[in-house]
Amino acid sequence: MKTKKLINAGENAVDEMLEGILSAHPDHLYAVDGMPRAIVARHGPRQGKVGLVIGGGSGHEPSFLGFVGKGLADAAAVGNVFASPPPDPIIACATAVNGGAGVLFLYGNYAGDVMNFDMAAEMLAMDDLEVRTVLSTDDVASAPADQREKRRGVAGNVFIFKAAGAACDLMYSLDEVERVARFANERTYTMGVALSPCSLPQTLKPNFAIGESEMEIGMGIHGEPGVARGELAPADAVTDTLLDKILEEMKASAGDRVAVLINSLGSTPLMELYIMMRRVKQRLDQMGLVIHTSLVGNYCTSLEMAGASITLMHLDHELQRLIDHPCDCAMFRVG
Amino acid sequence: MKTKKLINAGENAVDEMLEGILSAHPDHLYAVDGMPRAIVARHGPRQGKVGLVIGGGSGHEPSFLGFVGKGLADAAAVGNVFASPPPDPIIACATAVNGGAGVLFLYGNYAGDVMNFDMAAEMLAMDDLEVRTVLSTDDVASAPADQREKRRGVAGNVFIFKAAGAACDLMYSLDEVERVARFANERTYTMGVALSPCSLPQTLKPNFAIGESEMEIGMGIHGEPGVARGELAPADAVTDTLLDKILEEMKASAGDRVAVLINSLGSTPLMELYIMMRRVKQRLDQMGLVIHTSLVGNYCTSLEMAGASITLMHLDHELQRLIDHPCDCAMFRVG
Amino acid sequence: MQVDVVRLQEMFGAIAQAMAREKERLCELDGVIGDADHGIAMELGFSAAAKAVAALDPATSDPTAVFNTAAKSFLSAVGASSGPLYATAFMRAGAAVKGKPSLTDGDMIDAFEAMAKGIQDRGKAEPGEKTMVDAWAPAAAAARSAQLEGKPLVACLEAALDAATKGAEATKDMIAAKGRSSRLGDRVIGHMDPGAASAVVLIDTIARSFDA
Amino acid sequence: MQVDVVRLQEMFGAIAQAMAREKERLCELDGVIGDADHGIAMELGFSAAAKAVAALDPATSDPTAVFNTAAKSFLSAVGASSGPLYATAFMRAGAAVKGKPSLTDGDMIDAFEAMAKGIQDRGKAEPGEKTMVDAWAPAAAAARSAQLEGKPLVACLEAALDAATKGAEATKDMIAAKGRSSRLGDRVIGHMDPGAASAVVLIDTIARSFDA
Ligand SMILES: Nc1ncnc2c1ncn2[C@@H]1O[C@H](COP(=O)(O)OP(=O)(O)O)[C@@H](O)[C@H]1O
Ligand SMILES: Nc1ncnc2c1ncn2[C@@H]1O[C@H](COP(=O)(O)OP(=O)(O)O)[C@@H](O)[C@H]1O
Ligand SMILES: [Mg+2]
Ligand SMILES: [Mg+2]
Ligand SMILES: [Mg+2]
Ligand SMILES: [Mg+2]
Repeated sequence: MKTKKLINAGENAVDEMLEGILSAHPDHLYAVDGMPRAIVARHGPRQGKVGLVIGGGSGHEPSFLGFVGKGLADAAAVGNVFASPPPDPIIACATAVNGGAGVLFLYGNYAGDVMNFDMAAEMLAMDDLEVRTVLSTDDVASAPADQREKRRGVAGNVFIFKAAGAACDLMYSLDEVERVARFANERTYTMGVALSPCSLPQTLKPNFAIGESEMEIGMGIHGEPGVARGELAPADAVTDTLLDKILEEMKASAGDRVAVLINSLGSTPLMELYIMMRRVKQRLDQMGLVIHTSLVGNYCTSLEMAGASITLMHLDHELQRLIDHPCDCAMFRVG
Repeated sequence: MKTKKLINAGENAVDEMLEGILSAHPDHLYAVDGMPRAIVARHGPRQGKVGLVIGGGSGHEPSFLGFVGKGLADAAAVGNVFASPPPDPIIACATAVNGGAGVLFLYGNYAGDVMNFDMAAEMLAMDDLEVRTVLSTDDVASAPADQREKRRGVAGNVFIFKAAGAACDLMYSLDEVERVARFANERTYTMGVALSPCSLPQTLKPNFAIGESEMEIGMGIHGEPGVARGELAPADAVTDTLLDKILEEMKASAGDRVAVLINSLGSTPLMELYIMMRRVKQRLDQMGLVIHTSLVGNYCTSLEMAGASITLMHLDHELQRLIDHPCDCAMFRVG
Repeated sequence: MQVDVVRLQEMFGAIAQAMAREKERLCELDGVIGDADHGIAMELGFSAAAKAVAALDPATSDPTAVFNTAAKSFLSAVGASSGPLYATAFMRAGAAVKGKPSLTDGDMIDAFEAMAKGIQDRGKAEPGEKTMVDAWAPAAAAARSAQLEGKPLVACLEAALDAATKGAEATKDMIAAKGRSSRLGDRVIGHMDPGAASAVVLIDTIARSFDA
Repeated sequence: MQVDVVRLQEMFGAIAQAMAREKERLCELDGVIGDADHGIAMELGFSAAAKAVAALDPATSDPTAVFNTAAKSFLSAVGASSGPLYATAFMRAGAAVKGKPSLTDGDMIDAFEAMAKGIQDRGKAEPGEKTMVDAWAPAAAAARSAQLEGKPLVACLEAALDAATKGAEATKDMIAAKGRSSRLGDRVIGHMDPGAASAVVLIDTIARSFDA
């Protein structure tokens, strides 16, 4: 049995999607000439500004190219489904957004992405373009707290990209943008739960198997197995499981402000996300934490996977300002 | 086998969702005191302005309450899943947004909604509140063209609500708002395709059965059977089937401008929607039609149903202005 | 027979139980030609109605109060199509027996007929359009003619049940003209209308509730 | 044996075919401990490499050009983890045999060893971390020691295949320390690393391609 999808040939899905995105959002995005996988913001990159390049595999839409635009990322390099982009489009992105103040590569911590972005950075260094790299590692389920650098980057990217993009837009120096990106990553915690798999367009087969009444706590956004598998629990219990782990690490005090993201992995509808949001609010209220802003919806998906993740960013004055800073992307706007 | 959902008790899903929505969007929305199913815009309703009340069953999020906000609808009455709200919250909405210039009820044409909104209007008339009603009937698959008044209202609501809400915000009279709403509805055409069912939170059972490789052309947003069932076709062919029917009725000429909406019924991911968008652009280009604006994503869903719909609104100068008019809702923004 | 407030309270309690039992089947019927929620609506509506009605003090309430309370609580709990239809039915029943402390057989048939009329007024459906009217209209007519023949209440209601059952059965052969299934053309042929099916359950339960 | 450009072109063609055959199995292996796409990446990469390499004119190209072309086209088509790993492998192979119009048995083993070294340099994985290195590192060592024993190319490659197969098998007992599966702890025990499995397919195909 093949998963039903509204696609043409599976191997063309990414390129056809990109054509559709450029058709829908010509005022926001364009592709570098001859490099259709390098998507650049029409407004945003400018002389003297640090260029912010994000990217990763496809299948996570609106991540990553939905967050390209004025006030956020300047360009995104687009890979095959769940596969890092190769160095070529990464290099094309960096070149297109270079305003003479250096470029920051900011992306999730996956072996493939690291190798490809590093190769790109090495080649750009030969052309005297200064590139720094910050990896997002917000998935608390993916390694113990003392090995934070081994963790995956997941939905928390939205806040981390947002903070770094705002810093770029405010004309921070490359040093400062790098500092902000690292700090934003340190203060961002995500954990997810998956209920059902997704299928790659090329295979149309579920990418993992899961029991009829099971859930997988801590599953990654490519279907990488999580920390525990168990019987599906009520939404409040699931929310508590995810929050407990996040709050344990976050160490916030009453009065502290947080940004909240309740993210669908794909097919989990808003109704369920908002039911989780309700519980998050109850729990944060109990602790005296203040919800400064909240995002609920599809931000970092895994095609049609069912499940959701919760992200908290622990704000300070600077992060709060950066999160509130206006941005105007094809699939995301603030201010 | 039960459909897996991140909910608590199924019968509490709607109320818990609403709590979550108010937790996430306190700056945009509030519920009328003692009437949690009557959701009102914090900004928007004001003296001298026609009040716009929308509504319908739950399970279509971000429809309808995601479109409540300054420049769009003033309030939404919220029903159970796939069930019209009763008169009480409708009356509460109308009362809350009454600015002395009358109220327009604007909602999709379903027997249940018509009866409940009509009962509400009758009761409001006793209190001398002038209420007009316009029904949206954009689903071209749901009745022949000569019986347009029998058609269902589906995703095209977004554009119809948008035009009427802008007219209200521009302080049009009740007569004029009604005229705009009717005209917007006449110029809006939607057709959808479904690939897999959804399950109500109270039953956790698929609401219809469909073959492993089948699709249903013209299916309604509550799983009402469509006009034809057939083997799943490639995205371009499906897009053509939907567009052919829409374009046949729309009778546009080269140079005309259209607003495009590619809507997911729930679990169909952005990748597939943008692949459809690509084909829409090719077809409209061939005809010399200009895409004035396009929306791609989850706008009018059926919980986690798989499938998509295409909407075209045939713009004239007035509709174009109204579609471009700024609005600021919890789940939708323009300008 | 004299039907008082307590008997009406029991009647609503029995209907609520019956709808809870039939919920799944009604949802399945609605799934074929509608949106799969009719059983949910009926269960929700009648459990709300039964609860509200049970809270009335029989010493200070009359049958009209029972029907009006049922109407309001059903409507508020449900909305949907069934909400306004049954709310109107109960309001009309209440109006038909206004001022009476308890109801004779004739009063009960008046109330029953008023319900059918209320459903038809609210939904503007004619018999033959594949709705609950196809059960209610013949049921009301059969109850009335049995009463005119001098039959006692239970026999009248049994005649109504018989007519409703046949009417519901007949919806299988109809093309729908009202409600969600009205856009399906001949794809609905062979399937019973869920609203007609639930009307049979309701009338059956009413009949039994006075059969003692 | 002298390996010329035409034989290398044939070798890449054979690898592409083998990966197309093994695509499903490699995706399934990756599905258990990774993201289910390793077969897609390998098929895509080697079909791009084979195509680009086949377009080279043997009259004007040398083995280094073949390896460099394979590296670039593989990388551009794939990205992912396999892209940089195999691109680096082929670039190192090209560098190892720079300036030679055709390759002796010893040159081939140099190239083979350079590939394994390239993979390890790029990925910074050590043997025992449940990656393709667990196939490549013992394979390269086995090929070199067979060559030092004076064995011909095919025998050296067969020794490599034997070592790669055992290495891949051994990944089943390992906890992963690199790549997507490195966060799974002991849940990966019992499952072969997909990159090690595809390395076996690749080395097998190389060995066969010179076995004639
Ligand atoms: N206009 C109408 N007149 C009478 N009955 C109607 C009408 N419209 C719908 N119905 C009845 O309502 C039933 C469906 O009720 P229900 O599923 O509870 O509501 P909804 O259609 O809102 O989901 C139909 O089977 C039909 O019998
Ligand atoms: N750092 C690394 N060093 C060596 N091999 C690695 C490394 N990271 C991953 N791999 C190999 O890559 C394989 C997965 O490749 P593939 O599925 O194509 O890429 P991705 O992980 O990007 O989906 C793993 O099975 C492993 O053998
Ligand atoms: Mg991958
Ligand atoms: Mg319904
Ligand atoms: Mg129904
Ligand atoms: Mg993989």
